[in-house]
Amino acid sequence: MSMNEEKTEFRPLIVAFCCNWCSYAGADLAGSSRLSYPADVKIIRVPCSGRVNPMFILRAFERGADGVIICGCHPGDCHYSTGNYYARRRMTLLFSMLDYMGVENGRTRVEWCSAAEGVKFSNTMNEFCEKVKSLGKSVRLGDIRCKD
Amino acid sequence: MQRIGVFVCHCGTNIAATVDVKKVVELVRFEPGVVFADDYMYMCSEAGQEKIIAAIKEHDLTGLVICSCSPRMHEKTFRACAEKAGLNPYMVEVANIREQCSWIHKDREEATEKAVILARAAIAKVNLNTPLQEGESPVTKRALIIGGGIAGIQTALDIADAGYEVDIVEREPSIGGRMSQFDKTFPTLDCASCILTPKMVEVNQHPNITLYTYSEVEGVSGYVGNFDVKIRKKARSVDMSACTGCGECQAKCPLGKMGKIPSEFDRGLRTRPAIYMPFAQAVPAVPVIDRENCTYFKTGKCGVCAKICPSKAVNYEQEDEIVTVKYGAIVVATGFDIINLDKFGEYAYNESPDVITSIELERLMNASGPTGGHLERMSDHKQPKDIVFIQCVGSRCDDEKGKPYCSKVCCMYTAKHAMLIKDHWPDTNITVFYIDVRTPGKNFDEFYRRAVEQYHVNYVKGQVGKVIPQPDGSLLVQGVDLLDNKQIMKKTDMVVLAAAVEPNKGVRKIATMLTASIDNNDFLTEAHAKLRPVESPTAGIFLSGMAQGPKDIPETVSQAGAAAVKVVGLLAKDKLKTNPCTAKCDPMFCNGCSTCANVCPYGAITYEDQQVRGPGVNETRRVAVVNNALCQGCGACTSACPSGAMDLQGFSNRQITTEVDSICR
Amino acid sequence: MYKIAIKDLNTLFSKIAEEQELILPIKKAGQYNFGVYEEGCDIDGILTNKTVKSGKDAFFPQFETLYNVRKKITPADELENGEEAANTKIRTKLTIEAEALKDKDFVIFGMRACDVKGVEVLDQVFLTDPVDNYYKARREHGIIVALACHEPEESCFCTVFGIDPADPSKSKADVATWIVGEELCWKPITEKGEALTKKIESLLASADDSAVDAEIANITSIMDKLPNTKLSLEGWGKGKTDEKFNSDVWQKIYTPCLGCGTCTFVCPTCQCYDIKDYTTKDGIQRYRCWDSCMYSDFTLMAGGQNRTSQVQRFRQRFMHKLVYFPDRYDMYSCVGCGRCVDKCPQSLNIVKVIKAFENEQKEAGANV
Amino acid sequence: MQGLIDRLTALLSDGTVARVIGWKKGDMAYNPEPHMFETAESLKDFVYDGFCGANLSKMMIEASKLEGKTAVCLKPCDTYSFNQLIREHRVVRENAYIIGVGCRGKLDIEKIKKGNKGITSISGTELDGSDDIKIETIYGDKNISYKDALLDRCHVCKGKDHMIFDEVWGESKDTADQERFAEVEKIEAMTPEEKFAFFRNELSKCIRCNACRNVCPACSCRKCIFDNTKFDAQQKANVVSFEERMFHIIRAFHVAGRCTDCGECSRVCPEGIPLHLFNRKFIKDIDKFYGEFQAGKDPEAQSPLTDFTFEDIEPGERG
Repeated sequence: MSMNEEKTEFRPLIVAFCCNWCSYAGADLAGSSRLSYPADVKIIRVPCSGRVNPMFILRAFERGADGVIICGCHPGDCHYSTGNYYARRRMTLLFSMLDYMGVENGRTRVEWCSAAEGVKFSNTMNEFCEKVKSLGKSVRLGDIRCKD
Repeated sequence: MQRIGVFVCHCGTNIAATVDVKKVVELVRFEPGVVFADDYMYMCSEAGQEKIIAAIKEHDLTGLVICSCSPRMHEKTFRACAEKAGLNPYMVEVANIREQCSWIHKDREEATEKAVILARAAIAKVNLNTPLQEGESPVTKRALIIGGGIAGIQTALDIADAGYEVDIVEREPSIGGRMSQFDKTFPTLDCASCILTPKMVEVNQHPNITLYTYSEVEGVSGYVGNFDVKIRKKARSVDMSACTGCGECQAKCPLGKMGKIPSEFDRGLRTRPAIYMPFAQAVPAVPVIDRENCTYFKTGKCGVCAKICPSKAVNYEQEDEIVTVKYGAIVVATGFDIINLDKFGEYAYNESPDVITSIELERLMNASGPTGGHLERMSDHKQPKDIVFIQCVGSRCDDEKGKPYCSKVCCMYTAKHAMLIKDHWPDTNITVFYIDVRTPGKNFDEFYRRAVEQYHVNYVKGQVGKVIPQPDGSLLVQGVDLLDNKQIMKKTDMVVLAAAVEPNKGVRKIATMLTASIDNNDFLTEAHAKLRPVESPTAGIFLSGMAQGPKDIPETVSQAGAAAVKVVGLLAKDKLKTNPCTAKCDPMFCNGCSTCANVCPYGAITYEDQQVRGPGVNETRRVAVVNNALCQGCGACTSACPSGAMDLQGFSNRQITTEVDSICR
Repeated sequence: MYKIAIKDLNTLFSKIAEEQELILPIKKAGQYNFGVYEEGCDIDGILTNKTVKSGKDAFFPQFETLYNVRKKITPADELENGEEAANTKIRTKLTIEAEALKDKDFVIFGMRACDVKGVEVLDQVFLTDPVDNYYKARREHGIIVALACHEPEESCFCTVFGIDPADPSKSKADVATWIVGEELCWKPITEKGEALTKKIESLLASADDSAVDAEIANITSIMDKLPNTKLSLEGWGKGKTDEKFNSDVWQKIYTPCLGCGTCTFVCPTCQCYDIKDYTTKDGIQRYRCWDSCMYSDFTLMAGGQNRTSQVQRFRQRFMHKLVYFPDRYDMYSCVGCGRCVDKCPQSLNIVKVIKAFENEQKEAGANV
Repeated sequence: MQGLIDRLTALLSDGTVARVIGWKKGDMAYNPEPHMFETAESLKDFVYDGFCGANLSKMMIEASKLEGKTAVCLKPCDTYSFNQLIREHRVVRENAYIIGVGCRGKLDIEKIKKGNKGITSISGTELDGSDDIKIETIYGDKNISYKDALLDRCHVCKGKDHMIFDEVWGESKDTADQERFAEVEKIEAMTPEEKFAFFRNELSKCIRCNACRNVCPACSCRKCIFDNTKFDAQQKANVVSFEERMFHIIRAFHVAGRCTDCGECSRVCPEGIPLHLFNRKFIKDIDKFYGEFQAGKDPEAQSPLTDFTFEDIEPGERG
């Protein structure tokens, strides 16, 4: 693709919540191993995936994000022992509700990624960006009402 | 409004290569709250920190944003630097524009734009930061070592010598671990038990060290400085105080003569009685009854050992005992074992008794081993004239059955084996099939060259495709010689496999108990590969020996010493600074519904009736109260709380919301 | 007086909608609400059913952007020489862009006499000094086509406040319409009504004024049969603050009130709003939105909300409708549309309040 | 009904209770209002018929703080909510004297009003009333069957036994005749476009009046997150279309695992939005993913969202 075509092409805005102990360290490892994933992903550090409140996810979509991904330690490896178990249940219910309301379920994702899985982290981010890009701008979560 | 200073680091070219640092400074200068913005080549350097301290004083800044490498790397540095300038360390935020921006993206414009966004998010967060004071928690002056191999022993001795109480929990009936099974050690050819046994005795006699052998860790709770560990002391069926270690019971046990129970210590090369000590120099020198195989426990008959025991030490009714002990620090020294070779059918390990692993060879060559030190083929007990060593069995293996990593020690111990055999029986013909001979240590390469030049060990660069037991009892080895680029078909008397190492079974269970991070190969992950190799990211948990990764005995001992010093450094403190980013409940909004207490992994939340006063409110309410000493700041309670009453200091709801807002702006 | 067959209403609506925006009740997801006319929207039953919310939205919408503040940073190279690049004051420019006022005419069809009176009540507030420009622009461009109530409901009691549902021409509407058999009679009242009628004259047939008399009489007779139209406002209105404020009736009847905003948001005359900010890409968007005096954080100030308990808020709502507003504008602020009677989740409403005070009066009278 | 009134009058006059929470006769046939009776004499206005649909357990939050015991009339489906409030320490069990009133399903006035304007009186709605009810309006009279006018929630009634009570008055009838998750499954079967259109259509009516939140016994925060500054998520207006959906999703989320499916939210919505479809979807998911759970049935049971098992399914799979 030529450069200017690159410009007009749709760039998804993706918010990633990474848990400080595993996935944030995994992201750092992906960086130090000079792997690459699109610049559209912006990472917010949280103490644990259990800290991610559904309010943050819906807030991100409200403010224009096209995809939200939550990364945490593998179940059983959580630094706080049970944080990701609760997160897993919360996200399962939340994603099921978003799917129930007709929102494309490719826009949300949970990925368990340990501090040693730099490669997995960058692959996940590449995959997720591709998926969200194919879904296009997040409109459904933006205007479920037909008012103005 | 805050007065925020933003410092953007070049990090040499690490950041500056793909991020236009000047432009970032230019764009963040006008974010709300920012009064000063600057950049510098190395923010974490002495000069960089001086610049920060000067700016804090000159512009009397109330908040700092450092755009540099990962906060996991230098957040402590920049917080300490802020503290020096009199600014509360928790008013500092780090934007990760290296590992998560400049190193990841190639396009300069994209990387710069993302760096600005990450900086903006950090600035928005600092705007809402509040000064936090670190709390204090007491330190139990006692350490726990899980695993009694050379790593555990050395760590325990170093800590005990520093004057602190240490407990070792060892799963086997005796300490000593893998090393007690070795014959000689490289590169000095010291006899393994000669250098290990004195240390084992020293551990047993050291006033500060308590041994829990034939015991396992059942549960761990609490946090750095205040661990509560439940230890299960499995019943030995022998009263340790009474037993003199005379060994009568071992000799008279009927099952010993019948030779049915394979001895784990001798890797199954010989058998042992039901009541046994794993090896002669076992510490503690007290036998254990193997309840699975002992006739008395299976059918209620026999009982010979109880009858003949001179000091009446045998006690069949002994029960498992669980003790709970408080510790300040825990060291994981769970060691390693050889991988299971069932999936490596090509080497016929399970078909022919003459195909053995290197550790079995250690037992054969050991004077106290099954053959009393005579090297024999297990099939016809003849001395082998021709031996083939195969390297990297299961190591550096890219498919599922093996391990992707190099086990680091096999090249050296194979060279050792070759030299020792050549030394005792010079006419033995030895061939070693290798991919690369790795000798990365002091006197290692000289040691290996002696084996080649002085002892004429035949090293063949190439792998072995198949080992086929022949009808005449010999073994046909099909390999390839890459240097001469030709097939090799070689008959030999014995094949020794240098099998890959892997962490001991059960280490994952222990890691889960300790909430220590662990990688896919079950090696424990260190806090930082280069800067903190002996600490787990979980505070108060330390790593020693093979549990952290493949290494030889010299490295294990040095790592054990390092872990010991870290533990001593921790136990030396009377008070530990606790993480102030803990949860806090706002009584005005709390419903007292106990949802948060149900999800708190540390039991840090209790309930009180408090008098709540506010506009239109004046009543006593059942309100949650967080015990800051127990709370580790995971935040599970904050997202379980519907009304937002429970909030996490340092990562509050509004802070994360404002980060989301500024990213999506 | 003109008329048109009810079955041709759709053509009338699309003709009106050609030139300007047409707002009328639309049936959507099983409810009647005012909405902008589009081809094919469901208008079955809109002439005889009460909408959930009144037509107030057309003039005083639930959400309305007031203005946007934008922050611009002059790029470094465009600085005049000598201006110091790091000085934030020079480099940042704030611009305020007010939201454009309503500049195009629109027609609102289907408002009943009570809703039109509601608009009149709002006029007292928004058009008296200081005038609310946003409201004024909408009010001037709005052409109200009022409809006589063909089937008043048991919750209606507009006659109590002197409103004649049968003859909207008495109200401030621009056009009055009646349902007479299969036809809709159309009578323009104001110039705006005349102008609108001119535009759509081609569709209308002429009719004489007496055609609607039967319908007016019919509606008036129905109103007498309704349960609540006999309410007396004795004891309410101008100057009754002292008498009512400290009565303990409020304490007796308020308990079921949930403090939700239903009664205020369906009411055609509620005019309270809150002003809030919404951070946008490069600044803030200041907007106003309806607020409910029943909410706990209504008029929340630094020291909290001055009406801290629900009984105070409950009293405030009805006192404002029946005492405070008449004190100031000499006009009741309730128009008897009955929407709060229908929609209150706990079946508490202004009629029950008036009756409760009436009973209190009787009992006090009885044992004095 | 007179039996109930006599019983309540006795309880009040002999001092076992200090007040009674029940329903007071409305000024029309179909609008009794929840009321706190404090004198035996005021009980003459007490009424209990087909229109007493309100779930009175939420009023007990404030009432159980007052001096002395409070008698409260709870229908079988209300008692689940009461159990839930006990579990969350919001009501004091000792201060409550629960009368489990019988229930043969409650009437939906919106269904009755469809096509029946100007109602002057409705008869036959008492607990032991007839199977069809007589509606008199100024435009003529009509008879409709009790069953057709039932609230949606009564068609998926959770059973006729009271989960908690001190005494029971009157017979109850299990009026369930529809599969509980039929509506949810119908939506789940739709294509994403249809699902989106359905919810967009329904939610575009929302006027953000908070009636659903303020009536819900599970939504009992002292200060709702949308009213306080804790989360910077204050929303009063349907400013941006997303805001009410976030309100409804978050409200359903906050009561997930605690919602007893009492149907009050759909009953009180002025715009008739089927809000129970959100909560019932979470209930269906919880049952499917984490095992059968009925909030309020067993006060000791751990709520699914504050529990976990190692084998829970991953958020990606729909199970």
